[in-house]
Order: sequence, then structure tokens, then C-alpha cells
Amino acid sequence: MSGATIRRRGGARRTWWGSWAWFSALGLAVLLPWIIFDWRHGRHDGFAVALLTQTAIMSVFALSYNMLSGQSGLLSFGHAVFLGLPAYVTIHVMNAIAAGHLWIPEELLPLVGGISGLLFAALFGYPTTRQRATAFAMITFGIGELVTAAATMFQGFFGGEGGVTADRALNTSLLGLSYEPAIEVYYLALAWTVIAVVLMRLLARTPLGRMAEACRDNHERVRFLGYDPHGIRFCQFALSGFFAGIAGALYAMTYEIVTYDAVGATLSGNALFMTFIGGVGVFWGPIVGAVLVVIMQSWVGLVSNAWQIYVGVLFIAMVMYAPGGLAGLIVLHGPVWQEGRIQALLLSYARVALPGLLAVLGFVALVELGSSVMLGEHEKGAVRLFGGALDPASPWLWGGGAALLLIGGSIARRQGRALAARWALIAEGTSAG
Amino acid sequence: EDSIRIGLTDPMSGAFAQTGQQNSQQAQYLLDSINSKGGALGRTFELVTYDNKLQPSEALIALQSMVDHNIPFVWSNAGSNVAAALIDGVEKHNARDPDHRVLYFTAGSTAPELTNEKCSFWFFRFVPTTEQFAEMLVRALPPEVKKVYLLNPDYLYGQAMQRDSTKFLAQYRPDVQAAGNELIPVGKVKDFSSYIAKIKASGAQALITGNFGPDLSLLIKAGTEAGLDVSYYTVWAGTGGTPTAIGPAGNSRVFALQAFNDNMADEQGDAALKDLVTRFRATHDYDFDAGSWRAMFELLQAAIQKAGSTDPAKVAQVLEGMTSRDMLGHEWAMRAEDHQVLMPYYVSVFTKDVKYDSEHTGLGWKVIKTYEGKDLALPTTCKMKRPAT
Amino acid sequence: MTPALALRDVHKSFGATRIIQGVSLEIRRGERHAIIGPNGAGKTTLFNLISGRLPVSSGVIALNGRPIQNRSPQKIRRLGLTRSFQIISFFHRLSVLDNLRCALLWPLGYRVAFWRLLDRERRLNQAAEEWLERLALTARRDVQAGALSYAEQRALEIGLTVAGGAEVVLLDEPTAGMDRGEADRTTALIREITQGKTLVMVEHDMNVVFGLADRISVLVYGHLIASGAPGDVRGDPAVQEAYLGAEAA
Amino acid sequence: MTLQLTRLHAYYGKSHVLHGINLDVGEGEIVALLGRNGVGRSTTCKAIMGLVAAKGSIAYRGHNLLGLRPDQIARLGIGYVPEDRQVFPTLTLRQNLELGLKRAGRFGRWRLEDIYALFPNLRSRQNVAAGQLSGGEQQMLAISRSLMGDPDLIVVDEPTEGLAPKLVEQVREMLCEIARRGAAILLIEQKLTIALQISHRVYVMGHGRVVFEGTPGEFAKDDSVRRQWLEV
Amino acid sequence: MELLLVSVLNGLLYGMLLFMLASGLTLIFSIMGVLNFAHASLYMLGAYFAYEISRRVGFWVALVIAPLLCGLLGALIETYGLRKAHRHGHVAELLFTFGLAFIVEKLVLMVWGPTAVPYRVPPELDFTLFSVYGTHVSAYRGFILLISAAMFAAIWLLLTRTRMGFVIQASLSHPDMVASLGHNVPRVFTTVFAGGAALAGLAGVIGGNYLVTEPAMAFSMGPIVFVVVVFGGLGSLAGCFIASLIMGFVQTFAVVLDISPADLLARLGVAVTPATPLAEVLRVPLPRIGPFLPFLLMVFMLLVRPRGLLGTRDT
Ligand SMILES: Nc1ncnc2c1ncn2[C@@H]1O[C@H](COP(=O)(O)OP(=O)(O)OP(=O)(O)O)[C@@H](O)[C@H]1O
Ligand SMILES: Nc1ncnc2c1ncn2[C@@H]1O[C@H](COP(=O)(O)OP(=O)(O)OP(=O)(O)O)[C@@H](O)[C@H]1O
Ligand SMILES: [Mg+2]
Ligand SMILES: [Mg+2]
Repeated sequence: MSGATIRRRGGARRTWWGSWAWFSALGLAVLLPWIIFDWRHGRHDGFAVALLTQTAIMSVFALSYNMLSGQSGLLSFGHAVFLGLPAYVTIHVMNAIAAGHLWIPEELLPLVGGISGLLFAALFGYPTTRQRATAFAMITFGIGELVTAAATMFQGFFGGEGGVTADRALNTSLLGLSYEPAIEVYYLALAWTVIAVVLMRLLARTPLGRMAEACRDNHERVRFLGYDPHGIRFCQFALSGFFAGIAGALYAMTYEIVTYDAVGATLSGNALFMTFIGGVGVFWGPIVGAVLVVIMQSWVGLVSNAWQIYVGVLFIAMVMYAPGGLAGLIVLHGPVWQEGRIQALLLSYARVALPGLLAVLGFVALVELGSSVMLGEHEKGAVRLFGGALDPASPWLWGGGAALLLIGGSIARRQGRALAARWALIAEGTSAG
Repeated sequence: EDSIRIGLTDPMSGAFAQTGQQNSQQAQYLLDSINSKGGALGRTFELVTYDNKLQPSEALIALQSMVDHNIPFVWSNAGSNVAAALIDGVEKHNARDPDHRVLYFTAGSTAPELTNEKCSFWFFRFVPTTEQFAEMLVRALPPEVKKVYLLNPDYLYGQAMQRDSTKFLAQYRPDVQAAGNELIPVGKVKDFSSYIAKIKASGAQALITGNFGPDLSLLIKAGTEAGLDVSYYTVWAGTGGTPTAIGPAGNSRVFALQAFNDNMADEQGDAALKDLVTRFRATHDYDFDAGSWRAMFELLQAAIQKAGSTDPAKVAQVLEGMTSRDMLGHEWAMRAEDHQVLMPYYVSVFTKDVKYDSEHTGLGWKVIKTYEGKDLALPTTCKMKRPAT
Repeated sequence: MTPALALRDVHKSFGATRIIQGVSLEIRRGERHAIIGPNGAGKTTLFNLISGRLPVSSGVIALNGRPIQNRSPQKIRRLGLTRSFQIISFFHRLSVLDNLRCALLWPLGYRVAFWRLLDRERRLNQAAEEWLERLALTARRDVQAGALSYAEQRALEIGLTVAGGAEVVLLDEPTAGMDRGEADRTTALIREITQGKTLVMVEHDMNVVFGLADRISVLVYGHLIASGAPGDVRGDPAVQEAYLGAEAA
Repeated sequence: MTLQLTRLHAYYGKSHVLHGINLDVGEGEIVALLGRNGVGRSTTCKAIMGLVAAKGSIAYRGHNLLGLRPDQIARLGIGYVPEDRQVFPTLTLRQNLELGLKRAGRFGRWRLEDIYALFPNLRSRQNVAAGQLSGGEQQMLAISRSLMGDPDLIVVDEPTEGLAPKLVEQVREMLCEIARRGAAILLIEQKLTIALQISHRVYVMGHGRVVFEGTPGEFAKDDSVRRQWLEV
Repeated sequence: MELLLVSVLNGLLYGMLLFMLASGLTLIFSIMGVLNFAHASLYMLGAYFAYEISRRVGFWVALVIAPLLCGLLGALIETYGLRKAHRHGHVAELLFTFGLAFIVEKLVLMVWGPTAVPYRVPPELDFTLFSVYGTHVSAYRGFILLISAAMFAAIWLLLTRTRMGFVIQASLSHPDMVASLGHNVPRVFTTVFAGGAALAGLAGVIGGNYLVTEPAMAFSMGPIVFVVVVFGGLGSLAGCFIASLIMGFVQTFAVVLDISPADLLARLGVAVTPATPLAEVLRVPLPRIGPFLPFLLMVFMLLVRPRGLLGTRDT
């Protein structure tokens, strides 16, 4: 009995904490388009809205991926199939609606994607989920490749290279919205994201969700408890397809075009990156990952041609310093925060962050200079960096960059060790308490 | 509002970075030369690049960014999938936000449907379609060739190449027999020997192929290595990297469709053009294959000048039906019905016998056949919706 | 009355090696039965055959009169037979409570319910809490199972096996690696939680065997050489020769 | 003195398990280390092998083992039989044994034949993957594997766990044989009878410390130690 | 008949080419259990190194030095990065090697530019070895065959004559125990990873001029190699070898056999017309999907036999 009360207390505290964070995140998501409003032209910043919408879609997608990778221990290399195929279905349905063959309220279109995702996942998943581990991973990889191949080869359903397009202004809105402005689609996507996130959160706490975790830990023992692990993996896979399908429908509605890229390896890879960079151990980890990866790919990609190097370095740094993902890193601070010991750490963090920032600056400068020189962009005269134009021929810049990197790096390293020691001290204190 | 901005979205990173990088560099080079002569409306052109990783969704986000920055001209080259998405995106954007319209053009996406079923008032194409490519290749076949083999990449573009080549063979060369017909997926075949064996067994004298990049290089390498005695009629053998990969073994065997090559200036004797080419060769270590874009930019420049503003609607209206002559003296015309350019195009052979070699291979491109734009006018199915105003 | 578990002429070979060579055995309902035998005699293999982990080469295994050989482990579990593992085998990253809930889900009829929340299921949670209490793991309920001490892990392993309420319970060396005190505590635990059930266990600790078993069978290299009441078996010279050695003396 | 532990502390991450152990094992000596479950006996073994973080000193024939890698420690002539056996499941029994050799094909005091003579069961199972072996067979394998490296000191953690009574006898004899061939043994054993029968000296541990040290005879006399530290 | 013979030859040579590409990965992925996505990057670096060396001091020097450089690089990667990632499990490794692959690709772009480099077959090997019915087989293809066979022999000796294979396999389950038996596990891992990297480099040296040396070569080579290794079965060198040959033959014969499901149906008396459901799919001839057959085969293989052709373990 005492156990139950401890649990409830612990649970309550966690829920308070959790819901506070959830609601502020949601609030931020609702308000952001207005915070970055383009007042000069009196309109929404289209790029920001596009990124926000993409983040919402990718969050659902990454969470659905985590139902496999995190909860069920199934590493999939072909998850985009269950976003892409439903996206194709949705876009065909949208065209059918526009042609008057069908009537479905626009707000419920994501459900079309979800259901078709469920069906596709059930179809592919039934044989696939007989296997696990590497065999599963490679089967999904193979299926991903084959579906992508089919999408380029067959035009009837996939529309060939140009893909299938539709107009999202269908006039079937229950709310009387046209869905022409991107901002309306963003709010629709956000609403469905909230629904999907809540559902997936609840799903993790159902018997199925728990058994999926049990299968992940020890698939054989599950059988001696009366369960068929194949059945559990299958259900989990199918439901994951449902949510990926919702993301797919939102994708179709946002871009109003679906091409073979929507089933391709790049997107599948992104699901994996988002999930693991965010962290599989924590439910909201993949959302953090989605935010980061969208920013990395779309924004950094627009600013710098060398984004690949940054992404690469990020991956390696993650593996080295935060194997639990970003969420893992954040959660680590939970107990310290609650016991009010975070101040003790702040100074140490600052000591690492300042030289670290300098090192990063030096690194970015070097990479950008290098990339511009090598790609011959210097013919344009200068590298655009940090808001100013730099002359890549100047040895001062190279020297400065290298110096920043070396000096900042070595100081950060030293301070990092001190921080780690401090951490150990504090963590010991909290675990005892 | 000082400069006239053109937003170029192409793959700037990843496997196709080469295309985007070289496109933007060559465009910049050409725009610099146009700007040095005054630009348009007294303003200079400015090129702003946006990476799209050859993905439609990324291209649409790039489009958003361009719209946010009030960039009136959107330009992309690589990938008909990207172009299709952008046509659609631009069409919708212009309808939904008429105050900030944009004009979109491509000089690289060749799928015929873009100026047929998908044609749009806001979209202009400054490159022939694959249908025209097929026609040009078929008409380039020498009379002694009686058996050809078709080999194309297995997606919409290659399938169209295959279909159209067959169609034009029937039309222009009923005496030629198609000995074989092959579609291969892009980038998946590592060893082309089996295809070579099959081609050899078919007895074909020429190979018509729409393949590009490593696939094309590997195909030709495998063919020359196995001693296959055919001529390669290609669309893309002149593009970056392929001459290097083919190397001397391709001498006089490889033919390519081109809008421009470094040797044309020399043949033509136009001093300005010569200067443009030699300066480019001095500062870049790849071929100046986008030289024809000069004519495209000049058309744009003239249209802006004539419209008196950079308003996309006005510029588009003026562009329709506009004609000009390029530096080689051939006519460029923007067909009003479908916004498909009718421009000159050339068939060149890869040979030792040239002044400027390609990519330091010792071999270069020499024009053997010229098509005038009007020669290549094909019917269109475009039903263009023009804006009310 | 049909026996709870009956084996008739069961054989098992791995390739050419014959491990179980014609075992016939009946275990009455409600009895506590121990199987002893030298290492490598095939005791674990026999458990694997009964519980469906391995297919038999030939022979019949019947649970309450129903043949169950060559059926999947989950089917056999659903028919009311459960087993523990010689090498601890549970869900390391789940909490102790969740481990027990997993064991209770199927018997309580939840299947793959994805429309019910575990925390809201009163019946399930009550049962799980009761098991925590019985296993003396209440204080550790929210700890990850992998972090338990060895003895606690053993207790959980047994709890996981028995919690579902199956009629026939197979335990494979439940007290291995325990000191005297813990072995005694575990014996008591087993006695308590298998009350009214049929228990078959493999064990090398003779204190535990003679403390718990109503009947004992001796398996030597694939053959049952003796079966009977503890006193009889202990006195059997063949058993002493093959298994007990000096200790019986 | 072959092995000497002085004020040895050991830690698993944050938790401090050994609190200053003093213990030594002489040349050719069998020393038993007793204690209840969880008292830290296995941790002592791991500390000797360099598998846990430790402070203090571990001297072995003039080398300080602390700070050395496990493989360096093993190459100084120490063999180890872990409590959970740790056979390599995908390798066959024989391959497992061969991995015990410090250098391929170089046998010392123990050859394969000696092992098979001691445990005839193992011979017939030579080509079975170790993961398929019965619990007891794995135990035999783990002991035998450590002998293949020809150790001068062998640290044996619960060698009779899961063995049938008759085999327990065999293992007892084997341990004596090992000692006869000149290797010292640090033996962790749950079964008091055996430990007392074969060991020359006995240590008893409680709460991460040594609470008794003496000969089996002294131990047998001192009932209080047994009651306080070994029984319930 | 003529085509058949040539195709058999082509299949064999193609298979050996695939094996050459896959052999290093077998060592690293299938034997060490490391999901190495940077393998193809090392292959690419091998080609570029060889290009640089061969245009300065000649191909034969490059043949030795470039793989050694890659091996050294592999050793560094293992020691300073992968070892740490390995402790955090497969996905950590995967992310690590992915990050590495990204960086290498970009660096190659920066150093050598986006277009193919003129890395050519050495003149000594640039002749026709023999001809079959007028189809030339170049000496270089013979050379590839020779090197592949040598690679097979080398790895086989490494794994059977030394205990490295056993040490690694054992370390996958109980690394501490292997160390306690006196084996320097980290050194063995570094050695083997470096070996795999060197093999990748060697494949690059030889494949780079036979195929094309350009920044996208890593990206396009990766998938098929993974397929070969997985199809052959993790942990099995022989499996990888046989899988390479199978894939070589399958792809070669798929090109030659011009039939489609519709043809088969027609033989059964069922005509496929454009109105038939899935007509578009049914009419696909075999050559069109030839390059995807390896993927298809792999999927089927794993569905019925998750450990692959000759695999020794499941995961
Ligand atoms: N899959 C298999 N392949 C080959 N031999 C096997 C396999 N499984 C078990 N064996 C062999 O069968 C014999 C019986 O093993 P089993 O595990 O049943 O013994 P056991 O009686 O439980 O012994 P212990 O008391 O030591 O646990 C052993 O010799 C073992 O090596
Ligand atoms: N890997 C580990 N991480 C954290 N704590 C551990 C770990 N291994 C053991 N411990 C703890 O260290 C203490 C000593 O463990 P140890 O294994 O040395 O005990 P032991 O005397 O060998 O007991 P046993 O009879 O159970 O083998 C125990 O409290 C145990 O819970
Ligand atoms: Mg057993
Ligand atoms: Mg212990």
C-alpha cells in the first residue's frame, strides 16, 4: 500500500512538471507564427510557417517511428513507406473530392491517411514483423528500396517523376476555412499533431504498449507469458503505420504534391535521425529531434552549403557526449533541478559554453572558408558569414579561425572535465537524497 | 530596391551538388557580364541560391523563403520532379497571394509534360524537352545505321525518351530497326557488361541513350572495354564529369546533344563570345556548358526592360512570343502557347580534333549538326489559363 | 483422474545426439514433483519440450489429458502450463511492477488491448500489488528489474512464472547460487505460492528437493531410472551411484 | 606471497562496495572466501581481474595490478572463473577452450586430454555451441577454460553452483589437483563443507569488509562467526 | 549459346567485383557486428588516394599505399571514435558512421571537387586478355578477379589461422571475459577494423578506375554491398562470397532473359491487356527490375531465413 502512495506522489509531481512543459510547448507552437510575423508587409513569414508545419508533421512521423525503434526495439530503415504511400492515397482522395466523386470534410483528411497507413503497414508488416533485429532492419530497408523503385517506375498511381498534385482548397471544410493560406494548414496540422501525440502517449501506457516494451527487452520470455511476440510486433507496427499515415496526409495537404521522395531513403533516414538524436528513452525525445533536424536541414541547409559537415559533427558529438539523445541529456538534469542544485552547475556550464562557443565559431569559419575556396565560390569575391563579407584569401581569417578553434577547444575541454567532476559530485548528492 | 533578384534553387549539397554548384557559378559568371553592361532598368541582377537537395518538399520551402524576401524570379534546373512541384506551388501561390506573385523558369527540367499538361502562365522553359531530344538524336543518325539499340533510365523521363525515340524512328527513319529496348534504374547497375553483351548480340550499330552521370560513363566504359562497335548517341555525355570518366576511349564514338560548347566560339569567330569562353576557362576547371544561358538572361533582361518593371505578370506577358538572337546568330523564340523556348541545339562528337578540350581529357566537343529552334517545334497540348488582368 | 501432466515415450535428439530417450512420466494434480539428475542429463531439455520451447522428436506430452507436444509456448501457456528459466530471463528495462503486470495481462484477458490504460485497470494493479507483497518486492516496485540484487531477481523470476495463475508450474533450478538462508526463504516462498498447484522442478540442492518434493524422479542421460517418494529414491543404490555420490552417505 | 590485497576499495559507479579488504594468498595455497549473498566476494574477484574501479593495492608477485588492463593481469598468470560462467555461446565448446590459451597451440600444465579425462562429458560435447550446453556443462567448461591459460593463481567464483552432488565431488578433487600442480587458488564457495575440506585458510566477509581470517580449524571452532556472518 | 557463355563469364566477373566491394564490410559488419555506414566512404577515399598517388608515382605504388592509408584511417576511427560508440549499442554506431560518411563526402567534395576525377586503368593492364565470340575481356577484369580471390584467401586465413575471429565473436557476448583470458580485445578490434578499412581502400583502388571516381560513388555503392553481406549471412565469409556470385549471376541473367509476368500468363492462356488490374506491373520485363532483384532476394531470404544464406547468428 505504501508503494502506491509513493507512486502517486511521484506520479503527480511528474505530471505537473510534464503538463506544464507540454502546455507551454503547445502555447509556443500556437503563438510562434504571430511572434515572427512580418510586420513590414503585414503577412505571415511564409518560411517560418513552412518550417513550423514541417516540424509538426515530422514530430508525428518521428514519434510513430519511435513506436517501433524505442518501444518495440525494431530498427526500421524504410519507415518513409508508411508516410509516402498514405500521402499518395490522400492526394488521390483530394483529387477525387475536388472532382466531386467523394465528400470528406477537409479536417478529417488526415484520418484517410491514417487508415491507409494502417492498411499498408498491416500488409507489409505481417510478414516483416515475423523477424526482428538485423533481419527486420534489412527487410524494411529492402522494402523501402523496392517501393521507391516502384514509385519511379509506375506512373498510374505514383504519377512518375512529377508526382501527383492536388489543390487543398476543397471547399469541404467543417469550419468554413478555405485552407488556402499556409497558416490555416499549419493550425490544422498542429491540431492533428496534438491529437496524434496524445494518442501515442496514451498508447504507450496500454497493455499493448507495455508488452511491446517487454518484447523489446526479452522477446522469448513473452511467449511463456501467453503472448505471441509476432502479434505484438505486428499490432505495434500497424498502429505506427497509422500515425505515420496521418503525417503523410498532412504532408500531402501541406505541399499539395507527392513525389517518390516521400517514400524514399532520405526521409526514412530522417525518421531515424530525429528519433535517436532526440532520444528514444523519453517519450517526447523524438519531438525535440524533429525540431532540431528540420532546423538543421532546412535552415542551415539554406544558409550554408557545408551543412553536411555540421550534421556529421553533430551526430558524432551526440554519440560521444549524449548517447541518450537530447532528451536524455535534459532528463538527466531533472533531479538536479528539482533539488535546486542547478545553480551550482550554471557557472561550470558557462565556463564550458563560452570557450565552446568560440571553438564552434572558429570551426564554422574554417569550414565555410574551406568550402568556399574549394568550390571556387570565391570568384564571387567574398564569403558571406556572420552577416559580413569575408575575403577567403586572407590568411588572417584562416589563422583566426584555427586559433579560435584550438584555444577555445582546449579551454572547453579542460573546463568540460571540471564540469564532469562537478556533475559526479552533485549527482552523488541527489541519488543519496 | 536596388538589385533585381533571381532565386536559384538547385541541389547544392549531396549527391547532385555538382549540378547546383556549377549552375550557380556559371549563372553568376553570365550575370556579371550582363550587369557590367548595365543590367535592366538601371538595376543589376543578383543571384540568390537556395539548396533543395533535389527534393520537391525542400524546393517548396525554398520557394516560401523567396516569397518572404519578395524575390520575383524563381529559377531551378535539376529535376523535373522539383520543377513540377514548383510549377504547382507557384501557380497556387500566385492565385492565393496575388500581391506577391512570382515568375518561375527553368533551364534544366526537360519533362515534356511541364509545358503540356502541367503548363502554366507563370512558368517558362528555356531548354528543349526530352521529346525534342529524342527527335534530335534520331535525326542525327547517319544513313548507314540500320539497327539501333535504345537504353534509358527507368523513370518518367527515360520512359518518355524511349517512347519518343521509337516514335521518331518510325517517322524519320522507317529503314532503321530498333534492335533492343532497355530501361535501367538510375545508379543501381555497377557492371554494364551484361547489357553490352546483349547489345552486341543484337547487332546494333548505334545506341541511343538518355542516361546521364555515372550510369552513362559506366555504360560507355564497359562498351569500349568489351570492344563493342557502336556509336553512342547521348543526350548528356557533355555534362560535367562524364567526359573525364569516358576518357580517350570514347574518341569519335560518343555523340552528345548540346546547347553550347567551348569550341563554338572559335568556329563562329565572335570576339565577345571568344573572350567570354577563354576567361571562363581560365578561372574554372570544367566546361562552360551553360553558355547558352546568356541568351536566356538576355531575353529576361529585354522583357523586364520592355515591361518597365519586375512585376511578374507584366514580365510574363512581354516574354510571351518574344524573340532574340544569341551570340552565334541563331534565333531564340519564347512560344506563347506553352512558354516553351524554341532555341538552337547541336549534336557534337567527342574527338581529339578540337581546339579546346573538355575537362583536360585531350578530347573535346565538335559540332557536327545544328538544329534551328523552328526545326524543333513540336505540337503542344497546353491549355494555358491566363490571369484575368 | 487424468494426471496434470503426462509424458509418454518422449524422445529428443539434436542431430545424431540423443538427449531424451524414451521418458514416460505422470504427474498428479496438486503434487510437488522434483526431477534430479546429473548435469547434462536432459532435465532442462525436458522442460523445454514440455513448455514448447523445443519440438519433440517423438512421443506424447499431455496436459490435463490434452496433447501439447510441438505446440507453441504461448499456446501451452494459455492451456495452463508455465515455466521459469535456469538463467534469469525477464524484462530488464521495465520496472518490477510492470514485469509482474506483463505476467498478469494475458491470464486476466487483456490480450493486445490498446484502448485501455494500464494504470486505470484496478483488477490488474491490485493483483500486481499483491504479488509484490508476496514476493517481498513492494519496496522495489518502481525499480528497473535489471537493477535488482541477485536474490531479488530470483524472486522476481519465480513471481513472473507463477503470477499468471497457471495450474502447472515448472521451475528450473530456482535456488541456484543462493546461500543457505536465501535458499530456505525461497523454498518457503515456493511452497506458499504453489499451494494447490502442480509443481515440477529441477534442482541440485538436496535440501530444497527433500524439503519440497512429494515425489522425485531421477533422470540420467535421457532415461528415467527411478521415480518415487523421497525416502525411496534416496535409498536407491542406482541413484546414489549415478547422482548423489558421497553426499548421500 | 603470491597475491596480496591491501586496503582494497571497489566501486560500481557511485556505489561503494568494498571497504578496505586485506587478504593474501600464498604460493600453492587454497584460500576460501566466504560470506552471504551480496557481501562483495565476486566484486573482490573482479577487482583482482581489473574489471571494476578500485583503490588501495593489489600486489601480485611484485606487480601492482591496479591500473593494469584485464588482459595484462591475465598474462601475469592469473586465471578467472566468473560466477555467471560467461561461456561464449556461439563458439563450440572446443573453441571456447582454445580461447583460454594465451597463445594458440601453446599448452601448459593442462592439455585438452587432462580436461576431458576429468570431465568425460565435455569430450562428447566438443563440437556443440557452448550456448546449447547444459548449465552444469557450462560450469565445467568455464573452469576448464581458465586452466588452459596455465595460471599460477586461479580465482574461482562459485565453481559448484548448479552442479549435481556427484560432480561437486569431482570439482573438489579437481581443485585439489590444481593446487597439487602448483597453482594457488582463491576460492569463493557457497558450500561450506567443501570450502572447509580443501582450503588451507579461510576468510569471511561481511558488509564489504573481512570479518574473520584463520584456518578451517579455527573457523570450525568459532561458532559466532558462522552464526553472525554466514547463516540467517 | 554465345550469349549464354558470355553471360556466364559476365556473371562470374560481376560477382567477383561485388565480392571485392563487400569483403571489407563482411569483416566489419558481419564479423565485428558493427553497422558501418562509413564503409563506402573508405572505399571512396581509397579511390581518391589511389588517384593522387598514381598520378604522381604510379598505380602499383598506389595499390599498396592507398589501402594502407585507409587502414591507418580505420585504426584511428576505431580507436578514437567507434570504440566509444560501440559501447552505446548499434544505433550509436550507426549514427557515428553516418556522421562520418557525411563528413567524408563533403571533404572529398571540397578537396577534389564535384566532378569525376580522371583516375584511369594503368596502361600495363589496359589490354584485352582474351575474347569470347568477339566480346573482349580486358586484363583489368582478370586483375579484379585475381584480387578478389586474393582478398577471399587473405580474410579466410586471417579468420581461420589466427584466433582473431573467435576473439571477436566471443567479445560480442562477453568482452570482459575475453580480456580476462588474456586477450587484448581493443587491439584485436582495431586491427580487424583497420583490416576492413584497408580492404575497402583496396576495393576503392581497384574499383575506382574500373568504375567512376566521383563524390557520389560512396552513396551509390553502399546499399548493394549491404545487401550482399546480409544475404550471405552475418558472420560468414563463405556466405558473402556465394552471395556475391549469386547476385552477380542473377543480375546478369536478368538482363538477358527478356520475359515478364504477362508473358508467363500468356503462356497459361491469360492475356494481359491494359485493362487488366495491375497491367502496368505485370508487363514489367525482367531486365527492367534486374538491379532490384538483389533487394527482392534479400527480403525473401530474410523472411524465411533470418540468418541469411550461411549465417552463424541471427542478429
Ligand atoms: N540445441 C542443442 N544442440 C545440441 N546439444 C544440445 C542442445 N541443447 C542441449 N543439448 C545437450 O543436451 C544435453 C542435456 O542438456 P540439458 O540442458 O537438458 O541438461 P540438464 O539436465 O538441464 O543439465 P544441468 O543440470 O547441467 O542444467 C546436454 O549435454 C547439452 O549439451
Ligand atoms: N554491476 C553492478 N552494479 C552495481 N552494483 C552491483 C553490481 N554488481 C554487484 N553489485 C552490488 O555489489 C554488492 C556486492 O556484489 P557481489 O556480486 O560482489 O556479491 P557476492 O558476495 O558475490 O554475492 P553473490 O552471492 O550474490 O554472488 C551487492 O550489493 C550487489 O548488489
Ligand atoms: Mg539444466
Ligand atoms: Mg558472487
